[in-house]
Amino acid sequence: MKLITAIVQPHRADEVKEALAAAGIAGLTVTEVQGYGAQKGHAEVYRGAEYQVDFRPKIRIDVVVADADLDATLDLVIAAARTGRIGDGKVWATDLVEVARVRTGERGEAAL
Amino acid sequence: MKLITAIVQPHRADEVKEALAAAGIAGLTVTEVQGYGAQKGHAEVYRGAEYQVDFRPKIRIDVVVADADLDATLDLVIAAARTGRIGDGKVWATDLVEVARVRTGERGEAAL
Amino acid sequence: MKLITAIVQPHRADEVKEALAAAGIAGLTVTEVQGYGAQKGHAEVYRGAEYQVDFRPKIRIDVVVADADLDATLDLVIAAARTGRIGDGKVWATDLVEVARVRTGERGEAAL
Amino acid sequence: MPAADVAWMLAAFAVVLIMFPGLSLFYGGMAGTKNALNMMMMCMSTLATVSVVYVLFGHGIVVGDSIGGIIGNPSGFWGFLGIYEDPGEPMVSDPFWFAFYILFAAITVAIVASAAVGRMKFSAWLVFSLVWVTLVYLPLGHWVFGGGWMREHLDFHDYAGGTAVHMASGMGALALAFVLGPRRNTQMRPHSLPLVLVGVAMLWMGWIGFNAGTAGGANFLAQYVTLTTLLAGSTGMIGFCLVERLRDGRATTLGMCSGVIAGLVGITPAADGVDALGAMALGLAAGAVVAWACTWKTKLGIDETLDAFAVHGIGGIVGSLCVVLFGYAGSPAGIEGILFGGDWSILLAEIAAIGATCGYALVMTFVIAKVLDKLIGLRASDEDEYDGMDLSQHAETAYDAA
Amino acid sequence: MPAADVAWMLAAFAVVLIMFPGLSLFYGGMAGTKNALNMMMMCMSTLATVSVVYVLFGHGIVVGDSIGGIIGNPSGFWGFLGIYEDPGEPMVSDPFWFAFYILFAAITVAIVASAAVGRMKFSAWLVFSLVWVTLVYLPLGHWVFGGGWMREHLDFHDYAGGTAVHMASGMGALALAFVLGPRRNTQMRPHSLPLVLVGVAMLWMGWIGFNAGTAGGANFLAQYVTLTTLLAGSTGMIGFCLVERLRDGRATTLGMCSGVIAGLVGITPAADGVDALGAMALGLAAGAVVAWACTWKTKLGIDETLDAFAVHGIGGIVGSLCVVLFGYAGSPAGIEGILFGGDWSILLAEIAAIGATCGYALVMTFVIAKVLDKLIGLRASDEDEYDGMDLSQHAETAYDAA
Amino acid sequence: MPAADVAWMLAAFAVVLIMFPGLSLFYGGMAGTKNALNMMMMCMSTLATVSVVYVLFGHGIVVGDSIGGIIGNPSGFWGFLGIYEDPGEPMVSDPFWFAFYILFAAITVAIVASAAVGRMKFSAWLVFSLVWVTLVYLPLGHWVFGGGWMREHLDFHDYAGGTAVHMASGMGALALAFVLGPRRNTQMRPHSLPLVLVGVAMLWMGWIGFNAGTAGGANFLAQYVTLTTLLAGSTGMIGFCLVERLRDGRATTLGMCSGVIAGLVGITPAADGVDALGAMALGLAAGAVVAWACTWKTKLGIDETLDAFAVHGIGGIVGSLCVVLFGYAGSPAGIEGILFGGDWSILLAEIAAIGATCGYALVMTFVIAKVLDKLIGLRASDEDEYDGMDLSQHAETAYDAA
Ligand SMILES: Nc1ncnc2c1ncn2[C@@H]1O[C@H](COP(=O)(O)OP(=O)(O)O)[C@@H](O)[C@H]1O
Ligand SMILES: Nc1ncnc2c1ncn2[C@@H]1O[C@H](COP(=O)(O)OP(=O)(O)O)[C@@H](O)[C@H]1O
Ligand SMILES: Nc1ncnc2c1ncn2[C@@H]1O[C@H](COP(=O)(O)OP(=O)(O)O)[C@@H](O)[C@H]1O
Repeated sequence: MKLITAIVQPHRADEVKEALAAAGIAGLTVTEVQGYGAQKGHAEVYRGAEYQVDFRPKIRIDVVVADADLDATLDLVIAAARTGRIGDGKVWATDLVEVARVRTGERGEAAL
Repeated sequence: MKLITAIVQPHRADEVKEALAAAGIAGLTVTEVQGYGAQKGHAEVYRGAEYQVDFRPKIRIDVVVADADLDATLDLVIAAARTGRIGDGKVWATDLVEVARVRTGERGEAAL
Repeated sequence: MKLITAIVQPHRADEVKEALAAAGIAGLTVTEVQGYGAQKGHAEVYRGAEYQVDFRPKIRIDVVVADADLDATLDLVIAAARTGRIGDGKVWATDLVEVARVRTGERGEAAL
Repeated sequence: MPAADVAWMLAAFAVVLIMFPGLSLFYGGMAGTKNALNMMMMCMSTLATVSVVYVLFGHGIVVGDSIGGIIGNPSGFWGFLGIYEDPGEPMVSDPFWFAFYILFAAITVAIVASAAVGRMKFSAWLVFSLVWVTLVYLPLGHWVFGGGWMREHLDFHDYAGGTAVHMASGMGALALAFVLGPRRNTQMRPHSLPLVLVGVAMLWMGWIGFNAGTAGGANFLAQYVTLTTLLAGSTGMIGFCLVERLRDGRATTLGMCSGVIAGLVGITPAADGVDALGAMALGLAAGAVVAWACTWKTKLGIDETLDAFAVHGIGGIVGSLCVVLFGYAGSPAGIEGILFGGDWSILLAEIAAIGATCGYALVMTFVIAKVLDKLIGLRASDEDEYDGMDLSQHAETAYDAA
Repeated sequence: MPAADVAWMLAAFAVVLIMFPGLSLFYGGMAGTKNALNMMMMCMSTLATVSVVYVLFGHGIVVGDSIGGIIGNPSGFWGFLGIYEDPGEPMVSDPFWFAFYILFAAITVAIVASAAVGRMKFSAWLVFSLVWVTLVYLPLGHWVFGGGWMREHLDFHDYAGGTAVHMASGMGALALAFVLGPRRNTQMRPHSLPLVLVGVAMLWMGWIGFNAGTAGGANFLAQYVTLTTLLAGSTGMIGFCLVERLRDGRATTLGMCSGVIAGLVGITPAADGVDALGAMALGLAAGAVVAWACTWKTKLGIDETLDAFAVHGIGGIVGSLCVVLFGYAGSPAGIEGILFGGDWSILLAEIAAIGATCGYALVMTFVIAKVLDKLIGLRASDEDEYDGMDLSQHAETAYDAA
Repeated sequence: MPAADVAWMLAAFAVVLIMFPGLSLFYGGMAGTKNALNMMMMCMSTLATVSVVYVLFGHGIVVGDSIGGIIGNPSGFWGFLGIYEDPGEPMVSDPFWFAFYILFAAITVAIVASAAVGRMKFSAWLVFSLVWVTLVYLPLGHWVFGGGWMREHLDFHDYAGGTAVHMASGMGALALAFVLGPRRNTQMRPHSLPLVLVGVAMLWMGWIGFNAGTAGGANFLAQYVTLTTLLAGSTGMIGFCLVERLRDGRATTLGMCSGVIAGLVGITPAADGVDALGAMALGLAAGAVVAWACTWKTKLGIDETLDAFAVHGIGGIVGSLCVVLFGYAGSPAGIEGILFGGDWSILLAEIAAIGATCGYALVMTFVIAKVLDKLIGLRASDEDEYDGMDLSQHAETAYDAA
């Protein structure tokens, strides 16, 4: 199995979720993260003093898929997350040595 | 070394921590995440308008263990996290190419 | 490509970010996490009742690098994060099977 | 007892003043995290803009010598000059009344701001609010509080501003929301209900100052309306929560808070005209009807986000009709409700007053908003809206957890 | 000066009214994030339920013609009918008093709500609060404020409600918590201490209205108790924080806030009976003893979560005893404290009053809770409790960060 | 009308009291999450410490028999003994005045606390505040409010405490910040702007009590200053936001809130001396100058974190000068501004008063802070500072999301 991790714009998270659900992948885990990249941050001014906020809010989506689904899922996530503008994010995939469903203790692809 | 990532119910996180500590694994990192899965979300109603909240709060536990401890730790985490109900979560494991302790710079299993 | 994950003290996160930027690695993703380890937590007392807070706030930094940069980056992160005191944190690295830039769909090292 | 009147009116002023941050927090808590500050600034800024308008020409338009029953003489009180003579012995005097009236005008504009949440340029709001208070509130104020035609020719009842304050702002909010168009993302929940409750706290306390202050002093009327204001707020809760319970299965905090405000809006025109049982029935009715009216906007397809139309517009209408229906002849207003055998003529007068106020506010606001939209553009860019108005209009974020 | 009395009482009413959201925020801030709204709703709902009870029969039970010293005639003031005659010149009149008394009754019930945090069905709370105010507060109110036996036969001193308000609610909370049983997870911290402070802000301001309003007008007594109320609140902080510092090593914000309330509870029965130094000593004592009493519940094994028993029950007792111990003969109450050579008989009367109030509230609340538990079930399901009362009872969450 | 005066002063007291939590929340919201509680405790604790000081010897130093124009007799009102005689008919009496003065003194100290945010040991703050009120505020109070030399020999104008309250605290904050040295991490944003607004709500309402309460009763003066206080606060917003808009591109919520306070500080010494247009000009000026002055600290290299120096020190000076410049001869103070042909001599008196107050507060605070730093150490350890003062000083955290 593979773990796909996608860092995406917060306002694309719903699209990604829906695209995955449409493809039959009904489980995923989402984390609020802060991204730093080519995209610039913003400045806030408090009583004349400027605070530079370098990080932008991003959503991290972790989804475990069967090996066979890796490429299709990657394409699908990228397509759903894309706006074409800087800051769209990154996606990466790792190989998993094991997966289990806590409720039943099932292992491997059966656990997905 | 292996990295075990467990997505568990918030109210089981303490049990998992204690089970790991009892097994001599005294380090772990915890993240508040939102999970989407077989478990349904809930609806909130504000002035008659319904908002569907799909995600449920979950706790992500990341713990690095020696290769030899992988299976035992997996079993232990699963046992501690299980309530037997939908939403209990997922656990997965990846292979690590390196681990280091920041304080000392130690590498490999010595860093655990 | 490799994914380096570093759990560091919150007040060292900026140093790590700057050290990475200085080394030409301009993208990273940061998550607020809670760490449990050799470092003790703290007690809070409310109306005479003590609450033990075991977890300490930590910052998790995820950064994807080219295979060739792994060792140099690890050293650099460890150096930047180190204060020499308990609680400095852990760093680990995993192998990635794929990386993509969402905006362009580029794959592999070109996506970094 | 003029001196005692002063004592109470000063206190009333202090508590009415806190209605501004109260309203800001009530609305700000209901807004999303990214638009909360902008919402608060729109509300609070009305104190600044309306103060300036009032000192320059506003007070004249409301209470200056009437020009054909339409507006008062704008230059009547220019600069508040020459109003400072000490009457020798304590009595409620001009400097106080002028300050008090500013609060009434400004709070009306602040309610309208709720319709603009999350999508209106802050500069456009400032311009809009200046124009709106001048062309909508001030003339209406003249009609209702000054020597205008409604007061002269319609024998309607409005104790403390059900028309010029609540219906005007409710209708203004509806028209503004209509011209602005819906937010891009209307799926937003209140970002902090405790903040909403803090707002309600300040509003309810302030409402005692507003209603019992309208009595003009420390008299029987002030005490009477204190009782009815308490009871209507209390049963407003019940009315709103009951509808929620029946319709959605659960009573909510937002519902309870909205019910309090609905009850208070309802009692505003009627506080001197119903007895304790009447005030309770009125609160119940206002709460329940407003709870129902909150769902209309979806059908209308207008993103009148924070329901000023339902709460203030419909709430005000319900209250006005209740006093006609079950006014208590022994009350200070001495209105005999139709249900108790009172005269039907008052119903016509009341409906005319409601119609005139709502119609004027609705049409005029629509025109103002349309014209300003052409001239300066009311709406923030999509980008700004997405980033949130706090960041895009004020370069700020409400909270910093670090 | 009757008109001046009206002026002050109206202001007092406005600030006492804000004690309800104040208490809601004080308790809501101390609750966990998942139970904060439910806590607030339990408190705020008392204004609704008690208003209805009062208008229907409550006021009669308290001040109606006494039936054997036990209760007043419930039908005495049914519907608040016939209380609206304008006395001609301004004086504090029935409509006002009736409204004011509603606040006293409702705040008492709201304090009891704190015991139910995180585990009581909201519907059960509504029923319980209706029954509790009827069977516990109203009779006690008759005994203490009306023509009941305590007032007639016991020469005890209670300035503004140490017995019927604070001890009754403190004991009621203890008994309710006992019947409800502990929460499943008692390891919870206050979710927002700034909110707790907002609550204290409203409570302390309101307490000036409460204590100086009990003086009934703008008189010397009102000024006197303003001073003692300020001082006791201030030294209440010191007393509580000192105990914390010695016991736990640090003074805390929750401690400071609790100390203010403890001092204010303590001064409530005694505000007219101690001088400045006495008020300071009383505040110090109340703060310190309450700080200690907060730890008793653990030993008792009762999850009386937000310490109404310690703060209001024990705090009220300490205050009552202080006036007996070091009352100042030159004060408006004119009580010579035992330490200054005063008569011991007052101690017996005071202890009898404390005993009667606490005993009645404790037993009666226990019975009510037990019976209702059998009839309708008080406790939410484990599932509901785990999800949090906000979600399970109100389908809401307090905050939305998105 | 003495009784009516009592009625208003009681209400004024209640709303001034809420300025303490108001200031605590204003500053606490501006502090970082990890220092918010500590900030609040430093502010609130002044009520406790100053109450004790006042009852023991403070009131004597301010209004006791003057010893050479320097201080009043400290033992003059020891224990507030013998001040409790009821004058028979209602009038504002000693127990009330004594309580009211405690609030004035304590709020001054609370403003100074803002300079210490995030780095001062809580125990050191308590000691510092006791010494500061004794050696800085009390003598200044004697000079300005009591029978001290400034009042006797300088014909300056200060309506309600521009000197002894605002300039003294502003300068005190600057000197304390200087001695403490900068925080290790000065890059911090306000952690909750809604909390800042809640604070402003309480402060603005309280300021009506403060300024109109200084009138001493329900009289014309009280009404007059209510108008000027409203207008100056309103245009203070405009002044601050305008500077922000021009300088930084955007008006901010923190700016609006700061502008309100700047306008209110500015009007405090001048409220009885300017007319409506003057009050608006004054507010505008105070808001704008304070907005500019907020940036000075960076140049001075002093981490006077929450800008008490700019807001209260400079704001107070601007207000004092405005009344000299454009005082209105027809106002209660009857001061003819220089711009309107008034006498230049008042400018010299005013500058002398400003200079004396600021100089004394600055030097004295510096000396106190330096000496205490040597004796007990003012600053928390770096470790404590890094962990945050909430955790290190109070073993608490403001929020718990769990
Ligand atoms: N090397 C990296 N490692 C981890 N996360 C990264 C990396 N580069 C970018 N990211 C994440 O992707 C987000 C978007 O990247 P950015 O460089 O701004 O845009 P783009 O990928 O479109 O050029 C960043 O905010 C960050 O969260
Ligand atoms: N394929 C997946 N990838 C990542 N996380 C998942 C996946 N499936 C489930 N999860 C996580 O596990 C949680 C529980 O899963 P769910 O399907 O609700 O229960 P169960 O595993 O008992 O069937 C989800 O809320 C989500 O956080
Ligand atoms: N085995 C582990 N797996 C995952 N995270 C760990 C592990 N051990 C430590 N950590 C993380 O590193 C942080 C610091 O570890 P700690 O043991 O306190 O210090 P040190 O590494 O200096 O001995 C912890 O708070 C935790 O977040």
